[in-house]
Amino acid sequence: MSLMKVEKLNKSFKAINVLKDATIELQQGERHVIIGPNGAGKTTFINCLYGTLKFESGDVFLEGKLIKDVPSHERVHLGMARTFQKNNLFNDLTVEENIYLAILSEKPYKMNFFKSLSEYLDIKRESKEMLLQWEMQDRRYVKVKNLSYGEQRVLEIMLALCAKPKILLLDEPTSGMSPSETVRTTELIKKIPRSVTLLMIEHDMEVVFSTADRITVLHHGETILSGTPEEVRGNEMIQEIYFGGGARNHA
Amino acid sequence: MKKTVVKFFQILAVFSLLFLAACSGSAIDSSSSSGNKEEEGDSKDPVKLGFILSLTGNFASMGTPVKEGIELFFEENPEIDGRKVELIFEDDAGDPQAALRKYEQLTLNQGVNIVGGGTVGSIALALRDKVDADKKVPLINVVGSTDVMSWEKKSDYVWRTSFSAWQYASISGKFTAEGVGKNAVIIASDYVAGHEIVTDFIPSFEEGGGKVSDIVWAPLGTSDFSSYLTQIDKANPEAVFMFIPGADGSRFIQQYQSFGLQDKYTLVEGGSLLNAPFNIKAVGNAVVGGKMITNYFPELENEVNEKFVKAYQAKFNKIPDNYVVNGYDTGKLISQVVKEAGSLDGEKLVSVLKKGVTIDSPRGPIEMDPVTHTLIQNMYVIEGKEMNGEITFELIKTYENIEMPKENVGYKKY
Amino acid sequence: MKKSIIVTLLLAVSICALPFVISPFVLFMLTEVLIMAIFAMSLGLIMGFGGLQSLGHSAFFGIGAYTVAVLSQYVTSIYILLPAAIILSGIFALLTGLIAVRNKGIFFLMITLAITQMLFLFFRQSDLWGGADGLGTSVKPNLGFMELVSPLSLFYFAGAFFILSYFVLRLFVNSPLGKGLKGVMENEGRMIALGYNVKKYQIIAYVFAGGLAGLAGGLYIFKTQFASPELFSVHMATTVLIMVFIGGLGTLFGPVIGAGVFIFLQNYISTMTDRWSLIMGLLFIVIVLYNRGGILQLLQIVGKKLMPSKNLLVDKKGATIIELNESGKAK
Amino acid sequence: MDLFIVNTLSGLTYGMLLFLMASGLSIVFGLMRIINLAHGSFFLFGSYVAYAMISRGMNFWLALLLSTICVTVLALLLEKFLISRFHGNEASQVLLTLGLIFVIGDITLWIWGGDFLSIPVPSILDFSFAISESSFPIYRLFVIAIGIICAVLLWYFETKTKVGMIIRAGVDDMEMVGALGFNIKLIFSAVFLFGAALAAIGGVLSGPILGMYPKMEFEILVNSLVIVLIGGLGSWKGAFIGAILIGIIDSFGKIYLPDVSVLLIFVVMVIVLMFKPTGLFGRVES
Repeated sequence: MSLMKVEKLNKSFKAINVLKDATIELQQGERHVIIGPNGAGKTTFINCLYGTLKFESGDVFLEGKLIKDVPSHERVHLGMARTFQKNNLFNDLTVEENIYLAILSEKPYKMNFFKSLSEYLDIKRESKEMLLQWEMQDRRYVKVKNLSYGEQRVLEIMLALCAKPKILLLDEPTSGMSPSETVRTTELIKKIPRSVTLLMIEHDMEVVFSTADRITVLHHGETILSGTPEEVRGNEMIQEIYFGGGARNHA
Repeated sequence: MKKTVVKFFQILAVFSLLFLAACSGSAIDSSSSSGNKEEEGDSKDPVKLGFILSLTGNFASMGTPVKEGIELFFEENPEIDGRKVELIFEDDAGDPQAALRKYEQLTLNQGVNIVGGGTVGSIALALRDKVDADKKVPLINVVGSTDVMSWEKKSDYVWRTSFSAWQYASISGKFTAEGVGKNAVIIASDYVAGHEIVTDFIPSFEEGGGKVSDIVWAPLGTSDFSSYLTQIDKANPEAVFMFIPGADGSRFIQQYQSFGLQDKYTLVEGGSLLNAPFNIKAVGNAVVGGKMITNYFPELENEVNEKFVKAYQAKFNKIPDNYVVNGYDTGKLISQVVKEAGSLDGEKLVSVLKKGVTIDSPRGPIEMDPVTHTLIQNMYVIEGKEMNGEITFELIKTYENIEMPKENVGYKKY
Repeated sequence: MKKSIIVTLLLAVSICALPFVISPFVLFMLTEVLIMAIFAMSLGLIMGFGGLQSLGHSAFFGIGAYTVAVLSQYVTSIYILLPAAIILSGIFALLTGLIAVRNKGIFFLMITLAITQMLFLFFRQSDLWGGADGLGTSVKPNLGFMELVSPLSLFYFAGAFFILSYFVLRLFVNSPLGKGLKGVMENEGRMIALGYNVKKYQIIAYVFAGGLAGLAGGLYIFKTQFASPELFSVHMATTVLIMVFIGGLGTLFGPVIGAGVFIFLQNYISTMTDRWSLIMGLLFIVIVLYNRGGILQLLQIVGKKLMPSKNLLVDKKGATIIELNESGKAK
Repeated sequence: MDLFIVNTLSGLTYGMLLFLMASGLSIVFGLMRIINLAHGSFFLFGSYVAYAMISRGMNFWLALLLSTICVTVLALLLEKFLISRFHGNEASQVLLTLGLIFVIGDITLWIWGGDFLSIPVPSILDFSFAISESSFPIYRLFVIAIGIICAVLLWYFETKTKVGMIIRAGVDDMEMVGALGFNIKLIFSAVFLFGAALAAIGGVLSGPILGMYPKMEFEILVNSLVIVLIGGLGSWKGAFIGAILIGIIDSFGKIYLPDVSVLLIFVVMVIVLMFKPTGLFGRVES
């Protein structure tokens, strides 16, 4: 059984149909990348999957369960997590406090208000592991707004991973990064264990083809093709509408 | 975190020590010393008078004239029986909580001998409770009109130089039945003072053979009275009795005119609203033909008043209203009581008041009733007239020496 | 927890020592400061830690006050009166919070303002409980074994509740819930994405603050023994707002300093001149223009100059201090 | 029947006065994301200035014009030197404009004292007409007419003129308008001044009906905030509908539900907000 299945999703803003019967299926552990020109509706697609946006019709299944009416904030507890295209962090808090908040979300005591957070040792331990794993240990007391852009992008992913998701939605993890940062981040993404299924939006074709198991092409709100990198590369129609016409814009 | 907090406390401690150094004395051992001073009763001690008035905020138009009256009196009489008079005015901005704070400041910090104040009913009651609990200094209530202060809530330490709701409303009822018409509509502000006036109005109006065909309650702060005016128009009465204090009342009278009711039904006003010169200026000829019941109006003919109006005009370049007179008489009363008591001790001052004090007021001779703690005074019915573009008032009837009932008369509450 | 206890003990000692050095009137004023400090802290909690700007916090203060004033006609024990004040204002906070918290920022401010104004009009017009004339009571704090009558005992009574409130609030803001609340203030969208039910956090904080403000209102009645509709007024809500801003937003102790400074300023300036409200308005503007961090931050800067310390930058929770250094560098 | 007509007209009069105040408040917020709590002070200040001129013998219409200009200048100064500094900082805006309420309010108290004042009805409008047995002052009809004219002008301005379209686009996306090369600062200032001018006109027009006294700005402010909440922030249409609704409810509530009439507008507000948290015409923030 597939881990996640999205069927015939339709979404419109005012009169414009942004998503038309968008459909996708994710297998356990796979790295699935969505590509498509600007304005194809990729971020909207992710927002719909995550419940950030409501949509008109279509179904979203997670492990065979229909989840389209589950509020966004509860999807984390079902095993979903996401990052944002634009950095969406707690800028006035330190790196460590950011991580704390992400880990805390899954803890049973997160609504406790008569005991200091610093007395919960498990959260300290887990945050340390996280920081070590992502090589941010020495930056933990720095406020997020004082981090470099690349570091902030990395922190985006770290926050999403703190919830120990089964499925992680990455919205352009390398957008705006310098080439060296992109390389580093790609390496880190590859290190994410296979127990986590990845659904990623990405423009950088090098990143796409070096990480993807499967690729879905979204064009004018329609999922026109889903297949292995080779299949996508070989498809003439894709060459035409994506690599042919749009490649220059996304280089 | 700890370091910052600790450091912060060090700074705080320095600051507070500096501050406290300025405030001498300690709360723990001074309680006994404050009592001594008064008991010695050196007859030449200055008199310290503290007044808590609404000098800003919604009721500034009532508090300020009281202050002017007090100032005027003590300018004319800077000494009482050889004692220097020290006036302290505090502003409560119309808030009883602020008034209570100012009361503590005046008694604890300034050590005043007599407190005056209570521009609004709630403040008068709040101060009354406090003064009655403390039983240290007498309170002269300058405006508050609620009846219970003469009856259930009477306190040896609380006396008023204004008037009571009963004095106004029962005379209004009597006059309306005698002089205007037997069929009346009442419009009153929907709050405690309004209900009290109506409660006192109806029995005396009915006693005179009158019948109330409708009572309209307008919420405080009503800006548009047109709905009520149509309602009054429907009832088609002979008289309209209104009690709407403050800005609302001025609005009402204006709208009463602009909706054409002024010429149809006689307005009887029982809130001493219109004889205030500024209100007349605001509402203009809308008051013409209206009847008002008041304990004072500037055109009153007696010697004291002529002198008083002249002196007030010279000092403030305005015509006095009855709030000024309340303030002026407060000064006169205090001066007389201190003179007779020969002491500043609260208890002795009260015992003089309890014997009954008569003073010559611009509103005619008045007497402090030792039973009800309210003045026995004349009530005047006046009518607005327009002469050469000027609005004046003409006395049409005098009810002499109106005395509060000694106990709660137990009217049906409205 | 340990830190909280130490700080709380320090506070307790200073409060116990104060009456030995001050005059009766200052004692009277300080009692008011302590009560208003509780009120200001409760607003400081939702504003500085929850990001909810309220111009209607006086609603809870007033409800607490009226609860005690009305119930004191039947019972005198503080073990009934004060919990009743807390619970009733908490319930009101829950009901209004469910409507108000659905909107953010300025919307929230406007709704809270409207709700408070509604209560003010209701209590002013009502026939119940004295209406516009207010409701006097003769209640004194009855602890069961003794009744507190003297101003000194009232001061300690208020002081005890102040310390208790401060301690509970410290726990609250450092707890998992408090940290989550701060996260909601910083970035609501991300908190949702992380799996937090942000409205729940805001409502809990709002109810908590409402209950605390109700406690302050209840205590206020023990001091003034008079409840009046003015307790609900926009003016009251503005007053407490300015206390929070004077002291400094985002700190727990800031509102306390703000309450102290404001009450003394108000009292002395309004004695000297009738133009207090003009001065207060200018004070608002000056605070906005020159000193966004409030007095507490100012004191910290002064403190740092007086007693320099090496490891301030490492101080991981001293958020304001680190920020200051950075902005200092930037200049 | 005449009762019904008189009440409807009264409600509309009051509603139109509030509309003049609330529309400015709403547009300024919609475009600039600035909540100007001192907007009520513009209203009151306008009527006080007009009073000062008229009581010295000036013509009503000239005073209306001059006091509107006066308030606009005041608004210009405040916008330029204070308010424009705090774009995007809600807490500071709230505190700043609250401070302005106190400052302006106390200055008016200082100058004009605490008494109730009112502006006489201009003599050409100082008569009533009859509705069967009741009569209705013509001045109030005039106020209703002015309110409707302002609404029509706003509608024309918004939909038919270029500047109006820029502003409409600005409400949706300010950055875009800036990117298209328009001077955002100028547009902001212009809209702010326009809102202040509307409030001032409302203030002067209300002078003969509502009069003025200290702290009135709070009442006006709360009522217009309720209107804005009901109508939706940023929409003058919402303000128009909301104002009419509040005016009518106020006027009929006094007759049919006298005991709760003061609470009625708040009840309506709560009901609207329960079903539409952003108000009737409010934009849904994404």
